Amino acid sequence: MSAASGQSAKITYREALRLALREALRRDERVFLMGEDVGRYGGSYAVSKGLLEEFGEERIRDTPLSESTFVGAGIGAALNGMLPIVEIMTCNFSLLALDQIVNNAATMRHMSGGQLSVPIVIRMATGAGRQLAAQHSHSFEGWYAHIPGIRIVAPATLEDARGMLWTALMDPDPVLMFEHALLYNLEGELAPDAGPVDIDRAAVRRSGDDVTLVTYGGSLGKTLRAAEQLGERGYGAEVIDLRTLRPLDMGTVLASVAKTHRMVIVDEGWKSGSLSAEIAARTTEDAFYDLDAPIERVCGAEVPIPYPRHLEEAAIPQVPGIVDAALRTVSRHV
Amino acid sequence: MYEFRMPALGADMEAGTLVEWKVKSGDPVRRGQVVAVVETQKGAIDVEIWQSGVVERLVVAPGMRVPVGEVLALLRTEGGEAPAGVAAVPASPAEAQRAATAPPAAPPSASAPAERVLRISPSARKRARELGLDLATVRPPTPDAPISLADVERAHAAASVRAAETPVQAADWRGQMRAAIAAAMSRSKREIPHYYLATDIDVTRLDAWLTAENLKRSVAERLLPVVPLMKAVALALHTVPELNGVWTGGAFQPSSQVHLGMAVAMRGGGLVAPAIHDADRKSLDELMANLRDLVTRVRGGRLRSSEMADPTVTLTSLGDLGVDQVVGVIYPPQSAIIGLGTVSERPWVEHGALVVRKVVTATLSADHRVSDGHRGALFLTELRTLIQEPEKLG
Amino acid sequence: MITALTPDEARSALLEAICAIAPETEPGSVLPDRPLREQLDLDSFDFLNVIIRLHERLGIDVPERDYGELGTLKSAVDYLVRRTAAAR
Amino acid sequence: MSNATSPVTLLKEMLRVRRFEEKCAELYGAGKIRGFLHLYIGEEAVAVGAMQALQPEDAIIATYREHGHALARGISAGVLMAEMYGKYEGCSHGRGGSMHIFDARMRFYGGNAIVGGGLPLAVGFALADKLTRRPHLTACFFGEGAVAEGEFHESMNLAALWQLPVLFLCENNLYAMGTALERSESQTNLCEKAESYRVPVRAVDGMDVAAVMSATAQAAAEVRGGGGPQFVEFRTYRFRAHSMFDPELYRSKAEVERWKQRCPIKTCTERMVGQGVLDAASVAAIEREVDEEIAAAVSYAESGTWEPVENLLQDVYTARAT
Repeated sequence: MSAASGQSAKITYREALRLALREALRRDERVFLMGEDVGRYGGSYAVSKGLLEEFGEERIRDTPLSESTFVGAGIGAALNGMLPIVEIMTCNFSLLALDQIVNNAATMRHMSGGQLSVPIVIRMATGAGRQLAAQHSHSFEGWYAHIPGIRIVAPATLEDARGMLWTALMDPDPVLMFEHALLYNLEGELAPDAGPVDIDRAAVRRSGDDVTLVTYGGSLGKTLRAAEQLGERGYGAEVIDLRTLRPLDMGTVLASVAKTHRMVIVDEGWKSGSLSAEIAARTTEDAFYDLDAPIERVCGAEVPIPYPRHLEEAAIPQVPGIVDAALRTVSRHV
Repeated sequence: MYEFRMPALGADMEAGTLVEWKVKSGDPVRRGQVVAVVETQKGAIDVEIWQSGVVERLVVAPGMRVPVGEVLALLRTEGGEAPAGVAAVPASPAEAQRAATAPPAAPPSASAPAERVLRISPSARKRARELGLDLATVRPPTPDAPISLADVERAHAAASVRAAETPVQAADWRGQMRAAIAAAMSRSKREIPHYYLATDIDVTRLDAWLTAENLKRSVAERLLPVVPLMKAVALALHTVPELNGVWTGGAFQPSSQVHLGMAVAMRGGGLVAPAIHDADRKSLDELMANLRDLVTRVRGGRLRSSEMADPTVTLTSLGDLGVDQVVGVIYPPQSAIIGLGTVSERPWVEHGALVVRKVVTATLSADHRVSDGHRGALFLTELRTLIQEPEKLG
Repeated sequence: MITALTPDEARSALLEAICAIAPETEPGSVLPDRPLREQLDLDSFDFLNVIIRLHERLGIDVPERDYGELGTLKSAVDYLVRRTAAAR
Repeated sequence: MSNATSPVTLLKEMLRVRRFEEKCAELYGAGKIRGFLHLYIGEEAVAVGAMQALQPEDAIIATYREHGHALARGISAGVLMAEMYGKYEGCSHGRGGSMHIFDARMRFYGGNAIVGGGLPLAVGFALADKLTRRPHLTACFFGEGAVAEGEFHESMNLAALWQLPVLFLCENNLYAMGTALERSESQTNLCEKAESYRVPVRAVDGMDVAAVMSATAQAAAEVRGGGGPQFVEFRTYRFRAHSMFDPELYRSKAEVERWKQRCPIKTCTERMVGQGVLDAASVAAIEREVDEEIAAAVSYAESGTWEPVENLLQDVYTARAT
C-alpha cells in the first residue's frame, strides 16, 4: 500500500486482512496471532504470509493440531491481559474447540459477575463453493450466533476485511470473525486511509423500494448480482449486509421492510433453526403489519455439502434462486 | 502437438504468474518433470508436465499473469500426435443439468376448500384499517391471490373516484342539466338583487402582445385571448373582495382564494361553469392548460361533478360568436359574474382624435346585498388598468 | 416530416380532426362553403384543438394569422394542399 | 491377501498407487478433479505393506490422504477414479470425492477429513467386535499430526483400558501440513506417547515395504490374540506438497531430494533386480499393465454419469418406504 500516493490501490480481501493483522500487531504489544500453519506455511489461506518474518515466532505462533487447546489457551491469555488473535483453519475444525468457545469464552464475564473480560478475536474460514465436500464446506456462523456472550462478525467487503479486526480486538468481549473462503481472492479498490470500522451496524449496500434482500458474507456478491437482475426487470431491490450476526442490527432491517414490505433472506447456512429463521421470526414479531408478502428464504439445502460441482451449486444459494424468490414476493400470483 | 496449460493448483486458484521456465525451446522433457515455477497467492509452486516430448515453443514469458487453463507452452510429442489427453476444464455439469431440465413445475396448490378464508397481507390489512376500507370489497388480481397492499391502494383510489364521480346516465344528462340551470337561474333572479355595470376596454396592447407571444410558441402552447383576461379578472378581484365568495346562511363569506368559474357551453345546448382553482396565482400557461383540459372534457361530456362544486365567482365570455356584450345572471351562492363580449375593432377617441382600436366590452353583474355600484366600478377600473400591461400578467 | 396532400387526403385529414373534437359531426353533411365554426358549433377552444390535431397528424403549424383561411371546409382544404405542397 | 504376498506383487501394488496418483495430479491440473487433493506419493510402502496383514473382515479407517489405502484394499481403480471425478459410479456415488472414500463391502470406512476424527471411531468399531465376540480387528491409519489432537490421547487410553482390538497405524511423514514434528510435539518419540497408555509399540522404516508388512503382521497377530491395541509408527515421507496448492515454504528441496533417494518403489525394484527376481523386461511389463489399468480407470470415470440434481437431498436420512 502506497499511502503516500493518496491513491486507492488494487487489493485482495486476503491482503486487506493481512493489513489489518499487521496494523493490530504494530499498534499493540499485547496482540499476537496463533493457529495451525499461520507461521512457516503462511496460513492455510495465505492470509498471514510474511508476518512470521516481520514479527517473529513470539507473536506469530504455529500451533499443533490441537484446536480445543490452542483456542482455550487464547481465551486464557485474553483473561490474563493479552489481546490474542486465534486463527482456526476452517469453522469445520472449530467444532473441536466448541467447548472452549461456548463454555468458557462466552460465559466468563457472566459467571464472574462481570469481573472478567475475554478480549479475544477468533478468525475462521467458512462456507462452500470449492468442492471440498461435507467436512470442509459448512457454514456454522449461524450456530455460533445462537450463543449469548460472543459477538459474531462476517466481513463481506474489502473495507470490512481491513477494518473489523481492530474494532473487534478493542471489544472487551470475545468476537468470532467468519471469512467466507471464496472471498479471499476478491479484488478491488481500497482507500489508502481505510481503517477500523464499526461492528454494530448492518449496511445498506444497495437501495431499492420493492423488496429487501438480507444477507451477509459470501452471499453478498450473489445477492447484489440478483438485485441488478431484478433492477433490469423493473424491481428495486434493497440489499442489506448484516455485517454483525450477533447482536443483530434489526433496526436497519426493519426500516427497510417498512419501506419495501417484502423480504428475502439469503444465507448459505441451513434453514432449520438458523440465522435466517431468527431474522424472519423477529421481522414477524416486530414488523408483521409492514409485510405484504410471505418472507422468502434462500438458504443451503438440508444436506451435507456434496462433492460434485453441480450438486454443490444446487445445495447453496445462487443468483437465479434469489431472483426467483424476490419475484415471488413482488408478484401477486402467489 | 501437446498444449501445456496453466494448471489449477487449488480449488480457489484463478490465475498464476509464470516466474521461471526450467526448460527452453528444443529441450526434451519427461513426464513428471518440473518445467516451470508459478507464483500464486500462496507462493511459488513448481509445476510439472504430464507428457514427455520436446519443447516446441514457450508461449508465455516469465512475469506474465495468466488464467488457469491458458496455454503456457507447446510440446512436440514422440509419436507426433498428442495423446487424446485431458485438456480443458469441462463445462459446468450444473449448467448442463439446467439446460436439460425444465424448471420444476410449481407444486399443486391444495384443493380449494368450499369456503375460502380471505387471504390478506398484514400490510394490506393495516392500510385498509387506516383508510376505513372494507376488505370484502377489495379484489385481488386473480381469485386465488392474496390481497396485497397495492390491491388496497387501488381499491381506495377507485372508491374515491366513484364517490366524486356520481355517474350520470347519458339519456338523463341534458334534461337534468336543463332542470339544474332552471333552478339555479330562477333562484338567482328570485333571491339576488342584481346590479349591472359595463365598460369598454381598449385591448389593442393586449392583442399585440398576445400575437407576438403566440408567434414564439408552437401550436400546442398558444394562448387564447381569454386566458390573460381571466388572469386580469382574478387579480382585479383582490381589489373588491365582496365580489369573490359565497352567500351562505344569510351572510356573505368572502373567499381568500379565487376559484374562477368558467361558463362553458355544452355542444348542442346546456351550460356548466366549472372552477379553475386559484386562478389569481396561476401562470398564463397553467391557466391555459387548465382551461383547455376543462373545456375539452366539458365538450366531450366527461366532466366530473366535483369540479363544478366550488367556484367563488364566474366569468362568461361569448366572444366567439360576435356578440358585443353579455350581462350575466349570478350563479348562487356566488355574488358576481363578469361578462366579456367579442374583441372587435371599433372607432375610439383618444386625445381628441378618432382612431381604430381593438375593444372589448366588460360587464359586471353583482349582488347588491353584498356590494354596490361604486365598489363594482372600482373593480372594472382595476380590470382595465391590469389589461393595459399584459406582460405583467405572466 | 410533411408529405404533400391531395385535396381528398386533406379533406379526410381535416374531417378526422373535426370529428375527434366534435364527435357528433356527420362528415358527409359538412357544407364546403359555410363557416365551419357556425355549422359545427366549434368554439375557439375546439378550433384550437383542431389546429393542434392537424399539427400532430400532418406536422403543419398553422400560424394564428392564417386561422382565417380555415374558415370553411373548402378554404381549409385548399390551404392544407397549398401548405403541404410548399413543403415538398 | 496373506503374509505370502510375493515381492513382485508388492511392487506392482505400489506402482498402481503411484501411477494412479500421478494421473490424479494431472487430472487436477486439467480441472477434472476438484476440491482438495492430498497425494500419498512417497508413502506407498506403508499402505501396501500394512494392508497385507489384514483380513477381509477387518475394518479399516483412514484419513483424507487415502487413495493408496483404498487401492491396496482392493477397491477398483475405476470406481475410485469415478469417485475422484464426482461421478455417480464412484464408490460413494461421487458425494465424497478424494477425501471421503467409503466402501462398506470392503469394510473401508473413509476418508476422514478432520484430523484425528477417525481414532474414536476405530475404538468404537473394535468395541462392537469385542462385544459380539467377532475375531476381527480394526486398523486405524492416521498421520503424526493427529497425535496433537485430544482424540489421539483419549482413544489410546480407552482402547488400552478396555483392551480393544485396534491396530493404531501412525504414518509419520514428519510434517503436519506445513508444521514439522519438532515444531508441534514436545516429545517427538511418538512410541513413548503410546507406551504411556500401556499400548505395545513398534517403529518401522516406512520406506521399506517388506519391513512394513512384517511389522504390521506381528502387531496384528498380537491384537488377534486378544492382547488389546497395538501401535505401529511408520517413518515415511511424502514427496509432494501437502495438497496441490502448497508452495512448500516449510521444508527444503534438498531434504525432499534426500528422501526421494529412498523411494520405496525404486529401492524395491533395485533390490529385486539385484537378486535376479526381476529383469528390465519384467519391470517394463509390470509398468505396462499398471498403465493400462489406470488408463481404463480414467475411461471408466470419463464415461460415468453426473447424478441428477433432483437427487440432491438423497442419503441424508435412511430412505423410507412410502
